[in-house]
Amino acid sequence: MSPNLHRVPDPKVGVEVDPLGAGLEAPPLGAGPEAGGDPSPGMPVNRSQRPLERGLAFPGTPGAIKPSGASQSRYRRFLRLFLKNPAGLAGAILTAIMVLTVTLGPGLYGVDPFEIVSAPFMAPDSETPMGTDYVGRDILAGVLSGGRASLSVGLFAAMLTAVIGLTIGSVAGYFGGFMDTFLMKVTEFFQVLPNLLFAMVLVTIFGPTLFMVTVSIGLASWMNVARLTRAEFMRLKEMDFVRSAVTAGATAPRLMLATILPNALPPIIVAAAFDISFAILLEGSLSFLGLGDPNRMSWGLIIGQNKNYVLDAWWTVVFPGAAIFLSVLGVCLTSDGLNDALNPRLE
Amino acid sequence: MAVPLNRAKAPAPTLPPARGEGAGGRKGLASLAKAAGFRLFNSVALLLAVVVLNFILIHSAPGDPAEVIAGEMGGSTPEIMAEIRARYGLDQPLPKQIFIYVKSVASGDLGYSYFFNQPVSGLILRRVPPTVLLMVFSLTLAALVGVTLGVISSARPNSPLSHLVTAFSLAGYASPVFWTGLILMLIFGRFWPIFPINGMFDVVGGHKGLAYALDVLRHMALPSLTLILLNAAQFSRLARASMLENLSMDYIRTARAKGLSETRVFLGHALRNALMPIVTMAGLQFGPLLAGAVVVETVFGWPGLGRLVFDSILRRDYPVLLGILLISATMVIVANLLTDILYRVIDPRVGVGRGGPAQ
Amino acid sequence: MNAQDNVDLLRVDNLSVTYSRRGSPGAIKAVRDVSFKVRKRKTMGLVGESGSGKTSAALAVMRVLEPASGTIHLGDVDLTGLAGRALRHQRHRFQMIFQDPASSLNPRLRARDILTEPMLLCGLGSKSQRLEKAAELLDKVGLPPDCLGLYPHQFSGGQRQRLVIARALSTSPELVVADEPVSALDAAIQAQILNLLSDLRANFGLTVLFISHDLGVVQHACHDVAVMRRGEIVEMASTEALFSCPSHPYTWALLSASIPGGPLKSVLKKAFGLAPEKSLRDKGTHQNGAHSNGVHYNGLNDNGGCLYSACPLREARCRQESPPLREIDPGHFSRCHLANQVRDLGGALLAGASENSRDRDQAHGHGHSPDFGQTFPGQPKSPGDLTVAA
Amino acid sequence: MVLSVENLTVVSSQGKRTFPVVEDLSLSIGRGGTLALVGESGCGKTVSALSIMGLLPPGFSIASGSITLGGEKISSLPKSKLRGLRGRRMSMIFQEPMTALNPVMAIGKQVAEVLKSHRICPPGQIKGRVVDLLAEVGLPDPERQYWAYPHEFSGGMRQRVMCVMALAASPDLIIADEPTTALDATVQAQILDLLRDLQAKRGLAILLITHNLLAASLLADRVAVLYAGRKVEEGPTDEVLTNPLHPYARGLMDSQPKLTLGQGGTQGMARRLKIIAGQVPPPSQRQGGCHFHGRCEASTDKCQKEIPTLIARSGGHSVACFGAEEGGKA
Repeated sequence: MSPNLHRVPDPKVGVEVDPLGAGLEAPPLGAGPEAGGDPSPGMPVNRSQRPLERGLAFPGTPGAIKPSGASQSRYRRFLRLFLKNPAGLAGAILTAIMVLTVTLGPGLYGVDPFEIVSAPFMAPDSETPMGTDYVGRDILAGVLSGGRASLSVGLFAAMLTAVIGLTIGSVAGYFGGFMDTFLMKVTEFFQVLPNLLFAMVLVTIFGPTLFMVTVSIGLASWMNVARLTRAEFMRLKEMDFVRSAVTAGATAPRLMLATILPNALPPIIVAAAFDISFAILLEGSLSFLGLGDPNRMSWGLIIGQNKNYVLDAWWTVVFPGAAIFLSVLGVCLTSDGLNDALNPRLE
Repeated sequence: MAVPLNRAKAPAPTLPPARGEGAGGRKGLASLAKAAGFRLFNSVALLLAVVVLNFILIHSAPGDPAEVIAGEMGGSTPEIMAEIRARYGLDQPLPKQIFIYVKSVASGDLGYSYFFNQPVSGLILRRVPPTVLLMVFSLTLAALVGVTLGVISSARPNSPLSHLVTAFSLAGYASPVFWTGLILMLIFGRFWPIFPINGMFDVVGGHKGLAYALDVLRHMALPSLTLILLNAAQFSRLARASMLENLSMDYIRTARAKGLSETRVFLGHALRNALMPIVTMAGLQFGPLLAGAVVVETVFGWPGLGRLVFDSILRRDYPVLLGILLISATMVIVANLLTDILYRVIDPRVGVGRGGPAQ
Repeated sequence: MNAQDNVDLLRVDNLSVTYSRRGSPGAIKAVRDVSFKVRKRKTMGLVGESGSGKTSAALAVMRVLEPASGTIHLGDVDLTGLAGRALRHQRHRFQMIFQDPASSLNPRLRARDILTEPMLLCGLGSKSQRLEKAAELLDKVGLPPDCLGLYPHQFSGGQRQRLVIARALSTSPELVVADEPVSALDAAIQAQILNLLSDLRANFGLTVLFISHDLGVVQHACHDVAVMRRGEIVEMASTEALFSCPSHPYTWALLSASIPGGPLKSVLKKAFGLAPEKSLRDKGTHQNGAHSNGVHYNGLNDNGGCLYSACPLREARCRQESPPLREIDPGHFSRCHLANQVRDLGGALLAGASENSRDRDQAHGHGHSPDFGQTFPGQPKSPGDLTVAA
Repeated sequence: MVLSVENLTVVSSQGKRTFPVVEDLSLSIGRGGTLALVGESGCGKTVSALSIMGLLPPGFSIASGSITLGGEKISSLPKSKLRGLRGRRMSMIFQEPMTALNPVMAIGKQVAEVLKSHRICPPGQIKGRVVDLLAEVGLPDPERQYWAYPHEFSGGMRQRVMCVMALAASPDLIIADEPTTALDATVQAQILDLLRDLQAKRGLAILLITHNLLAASLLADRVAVLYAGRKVEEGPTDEVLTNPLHPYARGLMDSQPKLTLGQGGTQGMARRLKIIAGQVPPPSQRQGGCHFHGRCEASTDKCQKEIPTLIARSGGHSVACFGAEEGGKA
């Protein structure tokens, strides 16, 4: 209960109405509800034409207390809460750094990741800050331009999981019954397939293009968001404010999108953020196993190519791996921060 | 189900017959069998669905299915192509083909790998034991280590240990499996060579019995350590959250009001309730763990399914790839079945009709 | 009472609501063949303990739950037949007030949108008209107009309930269904909201279906009362008739549990008191409403007899034949084979208890009991009327 | 005297600022006596109970005052010693029966725990003793109930199990925090009867925390009314409930609809309830002087500045209000 300003009404004014006075069966003054009159019930009427009964002039009841707090916008509140949490802040900064290095890096550094720069397995030195790989390509260039593939796949795959998960979860959670059982069986089926293996099969069969990698990862990891959305929709569907929207005449789409979804979003956003980090890891594994897009440099690809020389050329593995680690860590911390800032005050 | 009310001429509502100690006994074996039966049917249906998916994948691949099945060896010898067409009945109408395919898979024939030129099922089944050994060993250890860390850190939520555990769980989750593997290989390969970094046993040693087991264990150290780091992180994260949630429940306050010692409250009450979501996660975690194992095997040359997957990708050997997908799906289904029944044993509230944690 | 007043606004006939619980086969009968009428501009109370089906009946009337059978007439419109647009077209005529102020307001909407949403959905008036009416509604329920921009979590429990009431009135409905509107509030706030409800009812000419588990509140707020148990109406009458002399053992049991200690209570407890619960709570029950106490039946094993198995006056006839809802006095219905005996026995006990309490007043010399009606004393020593609210 | 609390003040610290939640509370309960602590939610009655049991949630602490149980000053005992008393010398029953029991442990074992941890009787006899206790509170077929789980019980029966747990080590004091609020009227009457019988049989002292005046009138022989953390009135139950002296107590009694049986029952319809305007100020909003002055119709400047002290009136009936003192209202 938020502490509220205790504006005290003048005790004299608050004296209760004389018991035998207006409280009794006084006939309603002015336009009663039926005076407004309705065209015959069956006939559909254009929505905006219907008159709005203004009800009666009638003194407000005593005991008016002003609720507290200025009417801040939700975004300022969200920012305030998010910035207060150190983990979330650190995550946001880390992610921002990674995104900036990946987008601006290749341009600034200017070396083509596929171009042979010098002898293979050159240790990191002033010339090549991260050394060279087994054919002599510059690792730093690879890391910088490799990130573009990894992060974009991570983002778009997560968006795909969110779309699929939200649709299936909301439909199953809201409609229940047969629809729910059927969709949950489908979800359970996808959950049985180990996600990496399923993605590998898809990529192998349909070709390792960046698009196909994204779609495969998306198809292999939407189940968590689906389960979470279903649970949230089933919980919120029973709450009074949704029933009140039903009694006010809301249609199913409006209920799902305007009433339930906004309140179901917080945990889903956190799960979707986690899916980004999950997708980056999955993309790393795929390209590590040689299933990435061959003509696009990717972090996993560099490690995959140099994995047999790790003992004598540690830098070929450590730096690209560190890039994956930092970006995934950044996204995880941000989603933790989101979790605290977004949790609704509904409980 | 404790109160059998829905049978037609139900006797007066009876409680479970009084029995001795042991939570399991109390559930009544009939109800457990019924639950297992229901879940078994569900699992078989899932398996069938995976087989059909495989079929669809083969037929939706670009190009002629026979090409696809032959993989890299495709088109080289007309006899192979003819043999494939005959074996899979590719010239028959689609529903007939599905029937043939399902029948052959059901009879254990997953097709023939032309690259390894031996039947796929034999090829795969030989590689399953090492993977299962690696996974079960790693999952158990990860669960033990992870849950212990999570529980300890929930005792004093904002102590340095607790922050350490949170950091470890985040780092464990964020580091890609292959990277951790390679880093461990680097550390134990270069600076502290006490563990072998490749293969499953000393080719030259030829030990017997216990020595052989020990040798395998030494070889398994690094791969399982990689998997443990990843999964212990997730277990500790969930254990800590579940414990904290349970510690704030009303029945903990009741336990304290009864004058029980803090450890009794912590282990006797909070932990028992906190374990349930952890069991659920262990079941659901089996799939991703298998995926992790595949990658780790590739890094450490562990002769399990992982290596087979890696080779079959290079050779585009679809029958083997799809066979592995089917077998690993089977392993996940079995794991889910076990955790589901374990879940019913622990939680007396779960009725018969309702499915286990997956529902 | 002009002619217009004894017209029924809401007529519910043979309403049944069933829940199917995943896991346990068979449907739980939450509401069993319930029929009642609500007179225009009057308040009808549905009173009963948790699991009695009173909330399910209310939700069925509001068409939030689909009834298994039965018809609901609002004025001359049969609501059960309507669906989709036709039903939404009638929605503005009947609205609902919910029990728990914490969960009945959308936390993502400001007060302004909460109040205008019903009008928008029912297609009433233009945007500016809706905003004007929203400010007007706030004033009517005693909230300052400048809190239109605030979110629900910035209001206190009592203020939120006022907002819920304002929202229910936004489409100027004829019927308001109030499901335990004051149960989640503290005593002082409860009184404020009860007064507000009765003012609004009088001034807006509203017809109210009032759901509660508290007999004191129902007696205060309602013109007619129906007592519900296990999905059935066991007794229905005007408030005056019911509280002057109930004619169903369960109503007497409820009353005896809701009055303070004293000679009448002990006498009534002996005659009608409930035996403590015997059987275990069955897992197949549907459990909601203000109190989360379990119920001992699951609507499956209907062996035909009267459902009130713990009734102290239970006879063989009660076990075999399920009693119909009979009119034993004009306007006074009871679902008990022995309704007349119950009424006479209760009346005698009441008369007996009031005799000796009046003698005791004279003996003590400070005739404290108020002149109208006989309020039964608390502790034997001092007879003043005692506050009673479960 | 089983329990005596003198000038107890409990403060809650949110961030840097601390607010008094319970201010200068004194109460005492003799053997076999029952005191009801009555007040609206947020007036500090549950916090007082938890401070007696030593179960104050984090952020709350006893600032001053003393709590004595059976002659021993327990408010200054170290945590481990205090724990030994809980369940053994004093025990507590909670409000929400649905969540107060461990859902995955048989109820018999949850009761046996009390006997085991306080070593009341040798392990062999524990099960038998629990079964007797279950029978004593009226649970049918106790032998089999020992192995049943909480989800198989109704709310009323779970509250009986809570009573068994509270009684197992035969304590001198039972604190019941809203024991019947979550129950229906009929079940509530049964639980209150059960508590009264157990008290008579075992000479227990009961501290009943409730906002429900009916429960107080049925069980308690003395009532203390709390408002915003302070005791404003105390006295014998029927004295306080029939003619309360403090304006808040009187407002509370008048504002509740009275159930009247017999003829003339419907005048309730016309009569509006007499209300107390405004709301209870939360701890962080409480100014000086009497906390009720904002809502009191007879508040004077004195009320705003000074804190009224508790003055004993006739028959052990005391009140803390300047108005009541001068006006001497009957």
